[in-house]
Amino acid sequence: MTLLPVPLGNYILLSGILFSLGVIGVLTARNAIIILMSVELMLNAANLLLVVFARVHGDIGGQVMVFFVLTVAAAEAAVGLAILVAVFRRKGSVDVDRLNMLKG
Amino acid sequence: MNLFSIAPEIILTAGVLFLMAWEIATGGRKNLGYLAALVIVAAGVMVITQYDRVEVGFSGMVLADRFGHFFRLIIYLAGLLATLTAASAWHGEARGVFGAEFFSLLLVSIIGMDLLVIGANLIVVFLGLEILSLPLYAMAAGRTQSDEAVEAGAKYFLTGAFASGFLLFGIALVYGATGSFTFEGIGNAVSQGAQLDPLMWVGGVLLLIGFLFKIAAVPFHAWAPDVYTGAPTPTVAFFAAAPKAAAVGLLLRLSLTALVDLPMETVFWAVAWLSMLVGNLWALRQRDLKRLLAYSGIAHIGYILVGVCAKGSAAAGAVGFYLMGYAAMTVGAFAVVCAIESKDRSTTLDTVAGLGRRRPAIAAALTLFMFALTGIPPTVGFAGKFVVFSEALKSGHLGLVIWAVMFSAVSVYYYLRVVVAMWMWPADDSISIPAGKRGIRGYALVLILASAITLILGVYPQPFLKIAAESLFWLL
Amino acid sequence: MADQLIFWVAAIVAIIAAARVILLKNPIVSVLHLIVTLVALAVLFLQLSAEFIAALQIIVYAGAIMVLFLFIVMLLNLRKDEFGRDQLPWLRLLGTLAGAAFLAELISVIGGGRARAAVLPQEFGSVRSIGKALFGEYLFPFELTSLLLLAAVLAAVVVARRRSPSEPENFQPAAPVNQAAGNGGEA
Amino acid sequence: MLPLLWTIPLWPLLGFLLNGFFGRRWGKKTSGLIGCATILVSFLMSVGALASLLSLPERRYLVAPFDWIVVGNFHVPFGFMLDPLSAVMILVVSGVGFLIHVYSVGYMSHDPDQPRYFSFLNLFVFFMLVLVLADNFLVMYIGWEGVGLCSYLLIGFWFRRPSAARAGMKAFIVNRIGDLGFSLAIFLIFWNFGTLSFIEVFERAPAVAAVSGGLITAIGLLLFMGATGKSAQIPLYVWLPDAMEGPTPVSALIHAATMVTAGVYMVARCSTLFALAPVTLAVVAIIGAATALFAASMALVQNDIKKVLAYSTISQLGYMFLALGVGAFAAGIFHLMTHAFFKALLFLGAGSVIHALSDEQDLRKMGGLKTAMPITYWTFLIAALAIAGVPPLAGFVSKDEILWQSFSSPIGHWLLWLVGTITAALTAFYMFRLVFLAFHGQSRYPSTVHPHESPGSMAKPLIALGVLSVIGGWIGWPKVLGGGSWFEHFLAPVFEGAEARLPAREATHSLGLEYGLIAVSIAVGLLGIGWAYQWYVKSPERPEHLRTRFAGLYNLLLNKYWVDEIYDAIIVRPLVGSARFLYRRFDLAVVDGTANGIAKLAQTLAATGVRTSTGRFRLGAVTFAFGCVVALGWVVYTFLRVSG
Repeated sequence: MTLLPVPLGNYILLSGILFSLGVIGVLTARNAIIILMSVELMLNAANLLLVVFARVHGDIGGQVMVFFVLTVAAAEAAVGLAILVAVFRRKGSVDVDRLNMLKG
Repeated sequence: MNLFSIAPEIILTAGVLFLMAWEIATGGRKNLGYLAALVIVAAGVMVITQYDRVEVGFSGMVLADRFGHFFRLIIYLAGLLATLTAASAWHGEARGVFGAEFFSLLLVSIIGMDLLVIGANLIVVFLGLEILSLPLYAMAAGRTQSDEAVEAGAKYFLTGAFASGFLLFGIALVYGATGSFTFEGIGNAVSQGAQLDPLMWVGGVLLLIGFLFKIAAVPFHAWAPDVYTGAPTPTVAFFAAAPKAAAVGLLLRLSLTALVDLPMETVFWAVAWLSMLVGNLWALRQRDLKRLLAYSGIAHIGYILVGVCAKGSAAAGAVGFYLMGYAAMTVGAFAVVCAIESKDRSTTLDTVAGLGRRRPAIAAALTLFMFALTGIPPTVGFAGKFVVFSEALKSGHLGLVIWAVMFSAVSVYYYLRVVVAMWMWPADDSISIPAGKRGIRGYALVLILASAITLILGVYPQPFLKIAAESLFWLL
Repeated sequence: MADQLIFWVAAIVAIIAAARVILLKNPIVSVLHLIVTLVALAVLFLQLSAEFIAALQIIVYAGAIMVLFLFIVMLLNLRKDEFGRDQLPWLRLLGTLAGAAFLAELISVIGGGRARAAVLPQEFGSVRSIGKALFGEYLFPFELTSLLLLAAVLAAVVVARRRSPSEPENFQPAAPVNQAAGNGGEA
Repeated sequence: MLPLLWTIPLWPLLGFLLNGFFGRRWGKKTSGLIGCATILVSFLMSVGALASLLSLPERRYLVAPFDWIVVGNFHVPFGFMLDPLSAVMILVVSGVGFLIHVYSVGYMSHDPDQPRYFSFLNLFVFFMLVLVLADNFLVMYIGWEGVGLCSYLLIGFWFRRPSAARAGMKAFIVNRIGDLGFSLAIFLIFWNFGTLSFIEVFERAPAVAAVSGGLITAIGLLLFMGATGKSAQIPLYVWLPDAMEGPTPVSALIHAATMVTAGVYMVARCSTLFALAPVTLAVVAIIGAATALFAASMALVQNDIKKVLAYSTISQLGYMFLALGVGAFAAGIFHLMTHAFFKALLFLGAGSVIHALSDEQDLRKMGGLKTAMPITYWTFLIAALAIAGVPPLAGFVSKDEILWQSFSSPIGHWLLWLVGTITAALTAFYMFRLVFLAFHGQSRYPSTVHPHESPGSMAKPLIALGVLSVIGGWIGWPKVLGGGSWFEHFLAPVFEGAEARLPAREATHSLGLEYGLIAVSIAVGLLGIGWAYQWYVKSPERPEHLRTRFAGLYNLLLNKYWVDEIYDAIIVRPLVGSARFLYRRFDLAVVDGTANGIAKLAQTLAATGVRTSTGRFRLGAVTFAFGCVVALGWVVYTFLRVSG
């Protein structure tokens, strides 16, 4: 048995804080691009956990998963930004509060 | 490797490439939809030929068992109906709103759904979810001439990305608690003590939420009505049923294998309870058909989750059966909307007023679908509800079933209002129903198919129930 | 001891930068702060024997994906004064509350674990070991990424493509939500 | 014969399919022919089935063409059961149904939508036959929902009239309230018995009742709730008078002879369950008696010829429930049968009159039709005499049996008898008021109208039903009057299980009393007729005089106690309230306001709830996040509870 640099709880705490910051960002930001960045924060919080647990379990799978998450993040960013550009073309803004035609 | 385990997916991938090549080669878009439908049928035939086989592939990443086969077939059914709807909708247009991309995206998305139901590993499932979602975002926003579509796509994407953040965090926590991504490994770890680990609980809950979002269960549903209203109708026909079938399939597999020792019914219970309430009540005030069907979809997810709550293989069979019928009746209803809609107006009750006289065949089909969604015998809506609710009763969810029956009764009002409008309201002649005989006739295939399934599964459900029950019994 | 110091420095940097990502109004600055967070996390990854992932984090994440963000921000020429007054300020409060409650609940159940970890084989987290895993056990998901990227390309093309030559690009910004709050962005 | 039992309902289904798909192409004549022929085949097969049944010692035959639903060890066959009760029902349904189909050929000859009409009518008969032949609750429920659907389609048949469309909607909605009860009852039965087969449920019922009597009571009440919807009893009767918007033969078939009796049939079928819970029987009896009296009083003052008959139907259904409620199940079914004969006849006769007067339904614009339409007059008179309870017609026999049972049965009560007897007097009165206003006296219709006797296809069913109204009751002629009560004996095996649970019948009542009561019931009938004669033939100014003198009472009755209005206010309106549009169509006249608690909650929830879907992404995301917070909160709570 070897030791982690700091207790596991610290990592989880850090990851939780980053994740919650991401959540808060999504919930409060009006700029869709910032929302997208907040989602990246959430993904990174998860990545941290994956790497930590890969270390804890001595299993490479966790790191491989991070690799896939990176791919997913890239793909998602590409599609998401394309959509946001389309939104900007139609509405002249990426303010999510302007997305208000559909309701009820 | 065992390529057999993913043979249908290989066919679909080949189909995607073929479609793109076909468009470039011929420059024509006319028959793309029907080609895509053929690809789906080919994949379905492939599944049927290996139905009795259990194929494990790629070091256990893929588990194509009967459960997987069964849900693949439901997905193909929903996808096929939606493809035909889209093919009919865009048949007449010289330059389709989408070209090959739409059908290619649709096929890619179907592959993603397959991965949800044949994946035996959270990594595969996560990738599958993304593979199915990205095309959906684009299909929703794709008609970028329309403000509504772009708005729908943006909302869908933002909420979807948010949800996959939760899902991934859940996966990370589950991995932390169990040290494994495979369902088997997770299941073993849970039964050997991880069910006492809070990491596991939090991870499990977040994992479920990631998929509850995909099926638009309350309170993770806010995107659904807006996206259904704004996105192009053929797209909506597609994601009203197929992704839901895939996600419900995954939820069933998770709750019956990996999480079987984790008491998560409470989550399903609460979500089912809320979905029925919100779906049915909110629907009461809708005049826009697509929005009405969106809330109706939320309500139906509530009924389906009643069956997931019951947590048993027989209940899973009932849920599978319900999904089959739900695919037919919901996609059928959207196909009708598609047939009568036009670009410059939304499809409301006023649009369908007097449809019974203007287009009797289409009105009759929509009437059937409305009756089925209401749950009136002898349609599949009734048979499905009956088996799901009785399975829930067997496992003691009396209160939930009473709640469900009550709200089914409430749902009569909004479904029947459509029927009343069609047959009994005077038609507003200023509202034009897209004429072009060809246009309406193009829907004949999809409407006949959907009606036939709605009726046959309702009148003689037994063989299908048997298949469903046997396939899902495989789980345990 | 040095390990702990590195952890705390990296963690605090990451948190502060992350907070600034969501607090600052100017998206360009937000992107830059997000890059800082990513780099700080890469440091932690290094500490946890994940060299290859740390490298990827910097090359792909910070290097490629964030540049894409930066491009878009600059392309759209977003400015911080573009948004009018928030018409639903209570939503901000509610959102913050939800996030805080989420964190509190997370912490309250997931207590501090011990710092035990498995003994690692040689080369754990190196390019070679991850490459072996990717082309061995994880071959299938790896192949799936090709499909994922295909989906992304198709999706992005569909969304971003200009429809027909006759259709004008609508780059003209619409009137801002709140007239009083100032002008919209200039195209 | 019997193995083919399951094909009996299939013939009308075939008719429905043929008429539905090809009716328009093949023309009216063919569609009428198909419609009638398929029902005739069903009727002949029903007769054959009855004959075969009589030769079976156990008087019960089960056949299941296929398994309908099998999940695990739970098994519902698409099964049919022939026993004396269902035999009576299929005979009535297909027999009366056939006559009405024949009549419809003439009646609907001018309607361009005739093929659609026959296809719906055939579909209705199909579902009705499924309902009565079912051997389990689920198949019965299919028929139950199916007849409701057809009723809805046929009431709204002339959908170009807004009132017809509204009436169809009203019928469907009120029925759904009842169906809610029925479906909950089915789930409760399934939950506790693990089966839905009639035979098995009734076999296990005593054991279940021994464990939890409250459960059986709940099931019974829920079942009865379903019955009140379908059979138009208090408080769910409001749809039936409005249902008269449909074509008259439809009223005759569905809203008099068959569908509305489905509730009666269902209670009789479940007699074992009801007998195990005495409270439910009491409820059935009291509701039945109250409905009988209440509806009869409203029938007194209606001016629309079909409305009179509609209220009369409600009242007679009340009689049937009264009989069931006092444990006289056979008497209830007996009255169901005789009522089908004479009430169908009354409706068809009324249809004949309406037809002759070019769609005039107002009694005040009739009169003196006796000479112009002799066949209609005489058959109508027979039916009126039958319903008034004049011996030896069918109505006398069955009604007298009910009155006697309500008095003498150990769970009967003299008050029930009194209510029944008063109702009988009222029935005789309003029925003869109708006869005198329509057929006697001076003609009050415009001189441009020349009433004529109906064509043969309409007249022949009238005569056939007239004969049945006379002799139909003789198979149940009571013992005290020298008969054999053959009908009761025939049905006895069905009700054995229930009878065994009821207090034994002791012969404490003297023969004299029974004769006395028979005399009373005949007397009140004659009294009612005489009363009507006095008012409407001898001194027609009399009612007018009374009307002014007791204006308040008259208005109260004329407006049906304002029940429709009250219902609209407290039930209908809040329920559909959320759907504002519907409600504007539903009833403009009703004022906002008196919504009751739960319904109002639903309305408010829907209205304000929808407002919460503002389409704002941020709000949706916050909802999402709070969902997660609550879910995690549940996890935290669970762990705190475990650890502390």
